[in-house]
Amino acid sequence: MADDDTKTPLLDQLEEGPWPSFVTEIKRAGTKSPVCGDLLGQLEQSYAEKKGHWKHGGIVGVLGYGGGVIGRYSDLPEKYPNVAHFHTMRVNQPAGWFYTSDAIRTLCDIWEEHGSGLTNMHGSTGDIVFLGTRTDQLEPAFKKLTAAGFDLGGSGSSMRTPSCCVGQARCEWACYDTMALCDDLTRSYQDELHRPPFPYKFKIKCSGCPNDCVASIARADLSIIGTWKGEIQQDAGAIAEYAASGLDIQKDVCDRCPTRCMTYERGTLTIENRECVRCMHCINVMPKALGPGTERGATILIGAKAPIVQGALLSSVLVPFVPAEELAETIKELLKRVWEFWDEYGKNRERIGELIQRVGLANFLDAIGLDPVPEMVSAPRDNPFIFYQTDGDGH
Amino acid sequence: MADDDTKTPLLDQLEEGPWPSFVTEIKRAGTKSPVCGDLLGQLEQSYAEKKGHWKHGGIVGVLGYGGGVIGRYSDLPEKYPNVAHFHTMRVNQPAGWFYTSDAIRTLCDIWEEHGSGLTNMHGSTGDIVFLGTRTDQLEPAFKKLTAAGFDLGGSGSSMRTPSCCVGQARCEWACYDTMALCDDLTRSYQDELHRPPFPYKFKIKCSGCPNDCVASIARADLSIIGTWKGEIQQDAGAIAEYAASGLDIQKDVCDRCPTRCMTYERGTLTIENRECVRCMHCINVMPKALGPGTERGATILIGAKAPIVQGALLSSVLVPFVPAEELAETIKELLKRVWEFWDEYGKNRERIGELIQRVGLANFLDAIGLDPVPEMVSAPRDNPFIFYQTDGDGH
Amino acid sequence: MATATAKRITDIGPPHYEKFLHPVVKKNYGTWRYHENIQPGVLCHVAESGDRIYTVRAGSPRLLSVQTLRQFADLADRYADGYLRFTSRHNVEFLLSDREQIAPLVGALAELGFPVGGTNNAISNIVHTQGWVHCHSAATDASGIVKAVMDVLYDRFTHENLPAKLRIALACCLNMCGAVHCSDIAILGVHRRAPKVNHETLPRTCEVPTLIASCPTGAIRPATVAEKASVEVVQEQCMFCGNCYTVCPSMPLNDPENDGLSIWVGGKVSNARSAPAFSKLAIPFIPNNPPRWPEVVDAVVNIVDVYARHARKFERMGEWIARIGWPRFFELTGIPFTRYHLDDFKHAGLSYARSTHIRL
Amino acid sequence: MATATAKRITDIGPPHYEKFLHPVVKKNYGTWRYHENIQPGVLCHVAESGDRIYTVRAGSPRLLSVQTLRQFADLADRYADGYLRFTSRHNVEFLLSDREQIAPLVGALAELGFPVGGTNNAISNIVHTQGWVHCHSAATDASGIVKAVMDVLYDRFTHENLPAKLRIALACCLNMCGAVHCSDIAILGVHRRAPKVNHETLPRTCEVPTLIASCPTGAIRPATVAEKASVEVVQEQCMFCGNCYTVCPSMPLNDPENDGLSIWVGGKVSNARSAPAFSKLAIPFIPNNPPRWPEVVDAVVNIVDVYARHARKFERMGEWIARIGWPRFFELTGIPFTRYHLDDFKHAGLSYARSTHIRL
Ligand code: SRM
Ligand code: SRM
Ligand code: SRM
Ligand code: SRM
Ligand code: SF4
Ligand code: SF4
Ligand code: SF4
Ligand code: SF4
Ligand code: SF4
Ligand code: SF4
Ligand code: SF4
Ligand code: SF4
Repeated sequence: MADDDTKTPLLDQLEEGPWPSFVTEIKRAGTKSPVCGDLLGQLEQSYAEKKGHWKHGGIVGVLGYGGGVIGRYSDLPEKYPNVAHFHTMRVNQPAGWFYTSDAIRTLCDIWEEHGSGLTNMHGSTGDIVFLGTRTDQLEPAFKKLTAAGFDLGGSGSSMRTPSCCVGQARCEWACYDTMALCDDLTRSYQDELHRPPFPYKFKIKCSGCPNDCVASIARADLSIIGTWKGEIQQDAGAIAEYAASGLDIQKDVCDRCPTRCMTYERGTLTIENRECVRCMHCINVMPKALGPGTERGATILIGAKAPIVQGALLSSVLVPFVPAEELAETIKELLKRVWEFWDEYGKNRERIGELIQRVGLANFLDAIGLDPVPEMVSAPRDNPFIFYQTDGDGH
Repeated sequence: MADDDTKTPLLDQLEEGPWPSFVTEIKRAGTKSPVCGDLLGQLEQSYAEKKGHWKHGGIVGVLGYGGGVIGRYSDLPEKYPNVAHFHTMRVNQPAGWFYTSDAIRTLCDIWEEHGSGLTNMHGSTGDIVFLGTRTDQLEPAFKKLTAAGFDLGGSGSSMRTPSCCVGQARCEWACYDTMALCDDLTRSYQDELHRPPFPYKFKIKCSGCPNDCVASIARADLSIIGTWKGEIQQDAGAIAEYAASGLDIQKDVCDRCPTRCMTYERGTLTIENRECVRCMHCINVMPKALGPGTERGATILIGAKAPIVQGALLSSVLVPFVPAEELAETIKELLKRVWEFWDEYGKNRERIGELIQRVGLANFLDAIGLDPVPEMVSAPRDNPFIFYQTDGDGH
Repeated sequence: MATATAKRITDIGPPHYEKFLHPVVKKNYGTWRYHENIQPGVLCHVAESGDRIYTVRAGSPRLLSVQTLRQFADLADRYADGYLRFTSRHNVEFLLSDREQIAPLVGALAELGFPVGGTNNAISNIVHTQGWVHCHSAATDASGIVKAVMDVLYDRFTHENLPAKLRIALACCLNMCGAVHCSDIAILGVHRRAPKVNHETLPRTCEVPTLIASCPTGAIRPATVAEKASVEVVQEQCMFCGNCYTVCPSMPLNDPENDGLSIWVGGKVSNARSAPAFSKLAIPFIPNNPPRWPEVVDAVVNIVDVYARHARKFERMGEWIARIGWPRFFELTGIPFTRYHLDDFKHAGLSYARSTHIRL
Repeated sequence: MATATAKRITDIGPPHYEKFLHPVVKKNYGTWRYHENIQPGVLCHVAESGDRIYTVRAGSPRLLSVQTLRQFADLADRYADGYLRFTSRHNVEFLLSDREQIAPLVGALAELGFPVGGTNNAISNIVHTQGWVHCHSAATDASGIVKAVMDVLYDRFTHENLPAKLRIALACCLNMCGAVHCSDIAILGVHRRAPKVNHETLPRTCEVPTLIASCPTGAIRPATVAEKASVEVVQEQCMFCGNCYTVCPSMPLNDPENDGLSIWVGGKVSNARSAPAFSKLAIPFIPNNPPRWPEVVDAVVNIVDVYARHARKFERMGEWIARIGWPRFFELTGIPFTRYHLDDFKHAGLSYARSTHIRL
């Protein structure tokens, strides 16, 4: 490699400024890994040409797994031989992204030995992303990982690594144990994760309350979002404290409640709980004074995805409320039926949300054995084009 | 006709009860018109069989007109010979549905002589509907009508009779002269009304303010709805009167304002007029105290229709504001371009609203020479599937 | 009136409205200042000049004989200086300059059987269509149901005691003549059986390509029957819209046992407070039961009553439901929620509940 | 570590989280009562037992070398009893039982170049994707733009001075890896030229029917080129989604002069107050200008600043815009409104303004 190629005047400009620099990270890893020099070189060329230099990935992986590795090849392999192969390994993170310092060091050692020494902590789906290695290093890296208690995540038409918010580990609002559920589901579906069985990818994310700190409603085929029944818990003393400390409860809490179901009069906060839509706002503003009700569980929603191909979708309500104790079982039972249906009717590369739209929610519910309830829709239909069934009376 | 057929035991039950009865009306007209007996007979049969007995209409009309008459034939002509033909004439109402008693009597005389003596005052589109006559009576009835200063409305693929709310004739909120505009447009488009030139029907309705008392946004291809710029007029004295008389201004006015842009504190009503969306609520509640601003005009909207075939549409904003003085001219200029475009690209039986959806609003605007403005949409696009033009730079 | 030999007059448009305006209206045109509700059905508009015009509104079956119209003309002459008008909801209005004439006029109307009301937060007249009286397309009658419903809602017409305006409309088929699709309560005639193709008449009455193109779901396919070019209907793909029948008489959908009514709620037209909105499905089907359709009447009255009891001041039907949520609407009205309430037309996915905003 | 001869282990899943939990977390699991904001980037959660756990959050470039990760591990050992975690927005968090360790840890992080912040109403880390660092599909780089933007928004990360949370995300192509489509501000890489078909390689790398089916607009048609079965793209029908390229390597869309960025605003994920919402188009196109994309940085900073000045307390970007209306958003930000802002995809009609609720 010519000396010129190792110079990165454009990228160097990204080492300036206060925010920590990914270029610096690549250079740091480069002190131990020759890969990083070529990565920088190719990236510098991309910056100069305004154009990527990666080829469409091929299928590579570890023995017996159909996913977890993203194949990647340089389109300039002569010029940057060390990144001729530059595959990533998706390593399934522990629920809630919790680690000990030792676990981190173990991961670092493995990746320093068998890969670029570069990671994403974490990928958008939630995996530990080991960024860049050669095909021949995949199997050895995998062996070390499993020996250390780690396993791969998903890719391709498989279930993907589930993820969850910090939940009950550190959050007072978690309406169910997100980490336990996420971990349980991950373990239960090892086969679906590692051996792509579906028409397309399937993602599960678990948030402990409607704040949805893992964005499950926006990017999980199955979104499990904690919520509660009954009355919001109140602590009158703490409400008074907030008021005394200058919070304008009328304006900042009541007037921002989407259903306006709260009134604050003469120091008393009254909530018309039946009209509350569990948005969390009042609780968010006064965490010391208010809390989710005591009857806790989750709403199960289905179908979120990015825009390709028919437009992005948010997940939509499938089961309005499942008590926390019954969540794992209910979800597993549901998933069995959902996947069966998807298997049979889903087209290649059709996400579950698109399939439901295509066949219609009513038919989907029929197939998975759920009754329609009004909570599933923002409003009943407004067009009169009703497929009355001829075998029923349509009442 | 057998005596039995003139007995109407089912319909007779609809002469009971306090609400005025259409059956009574048919019977009253029947004292002078043999038609009504057969109409009742056939209707009674429909009630007994739960089934209509009219055939699909044929094309009938008056000389030189392509519309204004709805052909209708009984499918039991032998049994009910007097309604073998039973066409309706659509007579264009005077703007605002105002009449003198004499005008009413004139209409009655004509229809008693040449038709069933039954009317709808009025049809859903707004016409005086002369209900039921024979083909040979159409021309004589038409002659009498025009001699009396009346003319036919539209039907088929023509412009339809425009209609308007009572407006400035009796309403304090009319932001432009709805009756003058409606009358002007009706006169200007006599040819379009009487000689179907379009791919499908085209309706115009004029409401003087956003209360939209002719439901123009729901059922006119062109909806002209009065509105204003600048500040809502206030009369502090009258506000105090309302408060004194027991109106809860905070709750009933401010808290119901959709943008919450009003505050009522210590007897002073303050409106953040820039955030006001001209919904009319506050004005509706306190007509003596508040009124539309003084800079008046209308919003022009396009495209409403019933559900057949692609689903119902409400009209959507085409021009956010046109000053009252410029309305007639602006609309005529616009219509010219809209109709040209519709003519060229509209499919058979495709309403303008459906066409705009099919070709896209941007292309439609291009074609009629309007610039896109954000008021035309509830929000900019959320999907990233943008047809960037290759001749521009897409900025 | 013109003589038979007069030149044929065309394209004159309607008479100019000005000659039909009450002098007080004409004088104060465009300068009205405010209005007051005098009593149900009676309004007073006050002009900047201080002039007042009184409006007395009476309910009408819309289908009017010339005999009745002449009676209206007489009433106008006697009490209203000869001026009257009709409203956009087919009521008749008399315009009075003399407040003293209100009571006598109301009395005279009552005597003729015409109720005064429909203003403000009363239920006004039901906008409706032709039904079996005049249309070939009807899945039900119009005037009969309207009469039966208004008989029972009579007091709601003559009293202004609802939380807000409540607009009812009826259309006898999916063509929805009238603004049925944006009503607080819409009563809609529906077919529930696919058209029965008349292979005899079809070839000479209809154009097959146009017919096939008319079907929004692509349920109509070309077919050769008895050696003639005709069509067949894929039953499972038909949602009974009737558009094929509109373009081709040989595709009738009428079916006495399966035609009937559906009920829709929560639409509105005005921009007051909330934006205009479509009505949403409440009851997918009620069989035709002439002459008084008791099941339809009960369904409407139930919805009106529940609304009247629960809605807050100024809340239209749809605004009330938005506050309490659809699940509670179904709970309070006792209406069952079915698969038919779930949209499955082209924008269906947009009606799925895509948040956790749920009342639990 | 396993020896080379050990039995092959598979399907074990991730390590169980319990062994990675700080003892205070473990003890008080599920019994947290409330939390307080100590300072930007530092939270205190209080359990029913009275125990407290302190969280120190530091910004991260997400792309981390093992060297840096080991430094984090060292910091965890020194100040946080050996425990750390990462957040759903890729920040690193240290869990402290001893309040006294906060300041030293913050200091140590600063020394290493990692800012503490991102909590509460600060701008947190930018969720982003691979870009030119690792993906073949990218219309732009990811990490570079993020770095350039965060350099300028640094103070917004370390101070909690916005009206509400403000989430920025970046995706380098329309596949939108990450929740870009529901962000307060989304930066999205876009192509603007149809794929250039590589007729050489296509026949052996791609299945033509699958390829044709992949195009949502039907822009791809079969074609025979040099006697081989290939495809052609109808230029006017292509909206550059890249789906064809995903299924077929012989359809690259990259075009240095025409690739670039678009900016979207007003989306959100949480159900707090308003329902989750998609981001809407603000700026249709900004050219790629590496290494620091100044136009993109300016555009983002402008939007953030205008929002910060005008939004009220607790108003997320989209909630603020809903209050003031889109016309005023464009006016205040000085962003031109163009034809591209008008939707023309399949539900376009539903975005047309179907009321007269207009601010004039
Ligand atoms: C690595 C990662 C981005 C990142 O930098 O974090 C990623 C990278 C790729 N994604 Fe993704 N996606 C990643 C999370 C997502 C997410 C977010 C999420 O999972 O929460 C989404 C949006 C949610 C969703 O699933 O819809 C996402 C939506 C897509 C799509 C569009 C799918 C759709 O239905 O619209 C594609 C295209 C496809 O599947 O063909 C795609 C495809 C890809 C591919 C495999 C490119 C391709 O065309 O096949 C990318 C490989 C890049 C590379 O070379 O490393 N990626 N992708 C994320 C996975 C890391 C991890 O395992 O933790
Ligand atoms: C008479 C009237 C109903 C009434 O009782 O008031 C009526 C009656 C008919 N309408 Fe209508 N429409 C009438 C107002 C409407 C309205 C309301 C309006 O104009 O404000 C609408 C909804 C608004 C709209 O235009 O979309 C309306 C939407 C339809 C449609 C559906 C059009 C669509 O695009 O969805 C059809 C079907 C068609 O055009 O093929 C239709 C067709 C018909 C036909 C001609 C039946 C047909 O299949 O061809 C009906 C003739 C009935 C008859 O025998 O008398 N009628 N029709 C109304 C006209 C009276 C008048 O001139 O004043
Ligand atoms: C006479 C009429 C106009 C005409 O040219 O014929 C009319 C006249 C008035 N309307 Fe209207 N509206 C008339 C049909 C409508 C319609 C159209 C319809 O019903 O098909 C609407 C839209 C209805 C809807 O949204 O579905 C309509 C929505 C309003 C509203 C908004 C009410 C709301 O809160 O949504 C007001 C304001 C109010 O009542 O507070 C209003 C107010 C008024 C006022 C008070 C205006 C004024 O200052 O004079 C008039 C007396 C109303 C009353 O009945 O108390 N008018 N008004 C129509 C009488 C119909 C009838 O016989 O009942
Ligand atoms: C640590 C983390 C969860 C995790 O398992 O990793 C988390 C933790 C907390 N979130 Fe979150 N949220 C986290 C990502 C999210 C996300 C997802 C995202 O940004 O992609 C969301 C949805 C964002 C959106 O709507 O676009 C999210 C929406 C919220 C909200 C709702 C804010 C709103 O008004 O819309 C709250 C409540 C609040 O802040 O008032 C909240 C509140 C909280 C609280 C206060 C909960 C608690 O009592 O502990 C936590 C500290 C927040 C803080 O930063 O001040 N968290 N939070 C995530 C930190 C990400 C980061 O590094 O910045
Ligand atoms: S989603 Fe709810 S429970 Fe989970 S971390 Fe966020 S606020 Fe806490
Ligand atoms: S959680 Fe939301 S909807 Fe419920 S009372 Fe609080 S602010 Fe209102
Ligand atoms: S639309 Fe407005 S101006 Fe016309 S009558 Fe109704 S309230 Fe008056
Ligand atoms: S007109 Fe409507 S939006 Fe404007 S101030 Fe009055 S209530 Fe508010
Ligand atoms: S709604 Fe249907 S049946 Fe009724 S009049 Fe209109 S077209 Fe005829
Ligand atoms: S009724 Fe409608 S859906 Fe059924 S065949 Fe006719 S056009 Fe098609
Ligand atoms: S957003 Fe597109 S370019 Fe970026 S990582 Fe995902 S697939 Fe690749
Ligand atoms: S980029 Fe998208 S729209 Fe264009 S040809 Fe490929 S698949 Fe079709």
